[in-house]
Amino acid sequence: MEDRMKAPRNLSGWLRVILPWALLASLLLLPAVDSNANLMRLLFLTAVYSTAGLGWNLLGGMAGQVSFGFAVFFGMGAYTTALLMHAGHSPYFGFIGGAAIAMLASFFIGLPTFRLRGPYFVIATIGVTEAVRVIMNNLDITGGASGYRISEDKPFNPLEHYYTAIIAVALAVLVSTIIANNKFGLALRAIKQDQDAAAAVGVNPYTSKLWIHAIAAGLTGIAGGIYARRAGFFYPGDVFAFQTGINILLIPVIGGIGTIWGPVLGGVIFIIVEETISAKYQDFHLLIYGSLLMLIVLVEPGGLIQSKRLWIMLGKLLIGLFTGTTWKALFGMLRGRRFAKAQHIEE
Amino acid sequence: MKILEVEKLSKYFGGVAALKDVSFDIPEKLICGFIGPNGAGKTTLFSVITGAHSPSAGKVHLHGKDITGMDAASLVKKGVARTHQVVRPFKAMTVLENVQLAVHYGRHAVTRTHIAKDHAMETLKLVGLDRKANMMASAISLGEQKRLEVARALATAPELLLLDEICGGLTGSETHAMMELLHRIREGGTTIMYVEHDMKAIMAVCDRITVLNFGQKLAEGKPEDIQNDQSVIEAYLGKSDFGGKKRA
Amino acid sequence: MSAVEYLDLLLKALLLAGVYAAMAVGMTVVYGVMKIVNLAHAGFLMLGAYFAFELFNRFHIDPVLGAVLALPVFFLFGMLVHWVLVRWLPKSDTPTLASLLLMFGFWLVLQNLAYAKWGNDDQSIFTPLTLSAVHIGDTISIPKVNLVVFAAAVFCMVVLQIVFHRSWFGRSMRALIQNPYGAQIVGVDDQRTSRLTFGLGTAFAGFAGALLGMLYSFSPDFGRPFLLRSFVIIVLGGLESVSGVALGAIVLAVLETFSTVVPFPWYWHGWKMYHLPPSYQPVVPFALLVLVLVIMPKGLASLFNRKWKTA
Amino acid sequence: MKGRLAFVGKYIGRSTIFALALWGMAAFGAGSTPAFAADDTIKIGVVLPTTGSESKPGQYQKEGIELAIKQINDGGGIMVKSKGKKLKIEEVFYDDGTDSKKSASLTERAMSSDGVVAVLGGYSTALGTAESVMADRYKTPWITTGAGATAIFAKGYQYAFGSLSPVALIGTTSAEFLGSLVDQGKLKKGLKVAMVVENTDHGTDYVNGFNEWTGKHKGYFDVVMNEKFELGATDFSSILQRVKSSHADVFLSDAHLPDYITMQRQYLQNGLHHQMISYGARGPEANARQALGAGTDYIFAGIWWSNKLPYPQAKKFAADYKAFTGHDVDSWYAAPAYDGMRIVAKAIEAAGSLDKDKIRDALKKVELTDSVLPGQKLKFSANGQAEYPFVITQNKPDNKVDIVYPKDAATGDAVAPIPNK
Repeated sequence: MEDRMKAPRNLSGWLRVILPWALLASLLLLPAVDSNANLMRLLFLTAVYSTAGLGWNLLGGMAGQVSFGFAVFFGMGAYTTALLMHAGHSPYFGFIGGAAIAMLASFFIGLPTFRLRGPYFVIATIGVTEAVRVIMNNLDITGGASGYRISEDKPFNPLEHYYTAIIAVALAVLVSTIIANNKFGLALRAIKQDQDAAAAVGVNPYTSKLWIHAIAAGLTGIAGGIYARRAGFFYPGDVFAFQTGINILLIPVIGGIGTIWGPVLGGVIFIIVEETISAKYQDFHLLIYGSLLMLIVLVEPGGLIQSKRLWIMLGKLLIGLFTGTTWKALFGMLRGRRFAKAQHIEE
Repeated sequence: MKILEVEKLSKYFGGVAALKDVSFDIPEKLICGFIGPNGAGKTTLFSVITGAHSPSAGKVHLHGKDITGMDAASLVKKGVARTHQVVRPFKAMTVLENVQLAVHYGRHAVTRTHIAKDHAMETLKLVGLDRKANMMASAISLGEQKRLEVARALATAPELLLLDEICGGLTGSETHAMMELLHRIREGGTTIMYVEHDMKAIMAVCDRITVLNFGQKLAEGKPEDIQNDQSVIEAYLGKSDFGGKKRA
Repeated sequence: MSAVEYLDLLLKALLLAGVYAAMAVGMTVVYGVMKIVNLAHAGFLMLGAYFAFELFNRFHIDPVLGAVLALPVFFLFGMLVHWVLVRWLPKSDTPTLASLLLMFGFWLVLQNLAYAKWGNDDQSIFTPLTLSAVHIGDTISIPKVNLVVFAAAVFCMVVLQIVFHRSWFGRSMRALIQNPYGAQIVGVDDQRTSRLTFGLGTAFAGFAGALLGMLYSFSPDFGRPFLLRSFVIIVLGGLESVSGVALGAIVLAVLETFSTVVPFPWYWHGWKMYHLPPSYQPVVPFALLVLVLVIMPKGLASLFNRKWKTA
Repeated sequence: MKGRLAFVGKYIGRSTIFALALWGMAAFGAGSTPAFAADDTIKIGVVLPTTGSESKPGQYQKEGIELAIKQINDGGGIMVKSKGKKLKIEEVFYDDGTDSKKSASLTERAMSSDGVVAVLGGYSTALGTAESVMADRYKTPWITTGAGATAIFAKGYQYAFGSLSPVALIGTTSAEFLGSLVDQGKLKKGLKVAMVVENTDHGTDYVNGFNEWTGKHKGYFDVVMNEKFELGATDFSSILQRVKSSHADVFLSDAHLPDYITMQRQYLQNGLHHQMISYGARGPEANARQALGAGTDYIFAGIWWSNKLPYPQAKKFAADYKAFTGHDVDSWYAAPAYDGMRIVAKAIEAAGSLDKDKIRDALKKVELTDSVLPGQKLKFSANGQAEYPFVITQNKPDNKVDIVYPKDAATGDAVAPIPNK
């Protein structure tokens, strides 16, 4: 498990800790090198989804409580941010407001269900998504099913959105790391394994779950707000859709449940799949995700980030990068006209 | 000075009485044993006191304060910890982490990680698991898991420790080590309630013994008195030869 | 609205309850025995509808008969699914992350396969019965389809009850539901029983799906609203009780039907009587769910002193 | 080799994979931007759902656009003065899978990275609205061929256009049509109307349009019920029960296809009957008729286009379409898309350059005089949305459909009131 950091003992240990952060930081400098709009867009989406995924991972991965309802928090974040901006507040205040409302919402789901044993929580999360979507569809102050539009006076600046998103991921990773490495994280892992035994050493499972749920909701709310601000328009059938909740859940599951960097990897893979495979084979994207889920559950429960195969492969690739031989090959592969062509229709 | 008082405690499952009007009290800094044939209600008694089940009737007082039906977590904060008859270590954690968690959430609620780690190590030394500190809890033997169970309970810094059949399935030497441990714990100033099938063990270690039968208190007293108590002998002869249970 | 109209609605609600019960019962038995929240249930419902649809279009088999035929077919299908996927899941007495994700993944796959096979236009089964109704007076009119569907549903529930109480399989199932460990000690083969149970659950899903297909138009993502209803129903019924399911189904159906027609007092510029806008109707099941979770988590069954284990 | 692997293993943690992937992504992102096209073609972006729940209409619209492109290219392309020669059109197609997040994202991609001079598409109001945001953001003309909600064009966008007449007009035209029936004496004045519409812009606009007309023409209708319902609802028995007890003469709804089918089915099962029924823009769809058989007879619908239109250019379009796609143009979807592409071409020619602003200005002025759409003229009004009359069709027995209004396009008489079997 990577969800706790042992004090690094040697160079390799330090690399494990520092390298990911360094590379994440380097993304902040990326625009200086290449600020092509499409790249900014993709990385923005990746960052937003990863943030939400990291949120889900706190609850689902660390405390072992599966929720299909994170769309609710995503949507709450989106709407709150929009409404606050409409009221003339700064978007960043909006994000915080979004987080707050999302946290509030999380209690409404948690309070009645966490106290009970059995499937009540997961059932409630499925129910609440549907219910909230319907209610928002009919709520006039938010424009109902017609959706809500954010209009900013100042011209659209992709870089600002990009940086906000990257910082959000960093925040989410930081929060995860802190939780994973203090007593709270330990308690959550205990609850995941044996609730009664945890209670027998003084951990209160009920409140612990409530809090982690709230924190997770908060992060997802921020993600929703950031997404909404850039999208400029959104409606309940989109941000509150069941599918949105699924996407948020897929990301950590693919990347590596209960790990810290897993959801980030998951986000990257998810967006690449969305943009290429499922764009090319739209008709099969459910199939792709469905089988991916089943495969991971049955074969790689740790997610891809813990999959030996994957990372030996990438290890090989790394040698290439070090020796500089495969840069060309790599780019040849990725700069595939394939991807561009995928969108064209051959005459 | 009494630490725990139990008044007329009763617990019914459906119509069946697992405990009927059981009353006793536990003096501080003693090891009090609870014996009785299978189904006498020993484990039920524990789970009612530690809030796993709420009693059908009766009261439990800790230092004179009512703690009846209080949940396990808050009891730990009040200084009452228990072990389970079937060990339940957190298998996906190291031995150290298992105990460290207990320190964090125990009576003293230690927050700083390194302090908690130190406390945990001391506790592990006490039970003799310090060498296995960094092994996964799933990787150690049953005997060691039983000791881990005790260490975990102990790490919450309890005033009253309820031990449920910690010798079940242990070898003679392991049992002996466990008895040593109990003495050391008591010297540490912790009161112990101890349920055990193993007569030899319990006779050897307890200062006072309470006998339960069919959910009722049958007798109470020093080990030697109990051994000669007529009603107790009868209660056991009905079931199996006195003391020989589980040893053959 | 007049009393007769209310009566008319009540009748319709009760008929609806029949299908709801058939729809939820499969989920209950699977949860009871295996503690798996079967999200693929929705997928099975959807397949059931298409099953009847195909039989009807290709071989002109009456959908009711189709529904009955669905029972054995989906029974085998369910056992296959269990053998291929479900049996690998770790055992647990509460739903695990793995089980949820696995069944959910399988649901996605089912949806996609259906999508590939039938496309996403809304199909529906049109029989002479579809549009005809039994008229009592001029206000009460009961669609014949609903009557037939109700009859079929009730019939199968009765059959299930008999299976439960008379057969060896039923007994071992009940044993597992009530006390898994005890059951295995007395020699109930839980792998085998689970397999059969999952088959049974799937069979009922397919059956109910076919019946629903007669009432509504359907597309590959047909199941979800009904999945949510099934949840509400089994929670109402106390998760593991077939009789509880029947009760839950009635409560839900009646509430759904009447929620939008019965006016209630509401303060908006002074007290007035208001209807719940029909557009809010889909919220009713969930509202009910939360209400039950807060008031009586053990389900309606907890109203009665003896807990209704499958009986 | 082994040694080197071990070396790597020793120094790079698993967690680093994510970072690599991120950079891989960067490379991919850069890579997926096609090298800027040699300017001997005009790139037009097309964003439509050809999968997901709106895939059918999306497909038809795509075909409509591609037919137009083919015809233009066969004619040698568009004369662009600034280049001094005729240029062919190159379509860059994006499938958004009926997911508004993707619609917006792909529109953005087309405008920002793929060097298109204009984007067509956006079927269904929701997806269209999501895309409309991008038009002004990237100063690129965007023409929706499938989103008719007025809300999109009420925002003062400078680069957003729509070749669909406003949805509100369906309501208005329907009211007009019923009014004309009253005037003919087929229906009596003071008709009690029950309206049950979907809770979306579409539904709202429909009701507003209807009320606007009734407001101007007093005494024709009396709206006794006006409710909204949630799309995808399964059971309408209670709401229909209330329609019943409202004792209306006319039942007007506005719904998507599945809801139309389910509601009409339960409508009939509950033995309801009204002098006229309509489901807004729905009615003649083949699925519905196959699902309900005779149950959909006499339902009237207000639609943007019908293959029954008597205009010669409409007939020619229908023929070309069949030749191009191999199937009949049995719904309205293709026509507005076809004309949408043609008017863009015309604008580019008028602009005489590939400059997006010039094209935008041209779009504001240009007028398509041989439009296949009702009224035979396509022109964008000040807010960017086209305005042309609707045709009212009515289902007749044996799967026949007739245009019954306006008179100049009518192919048959309106049956009113609906006979009660």
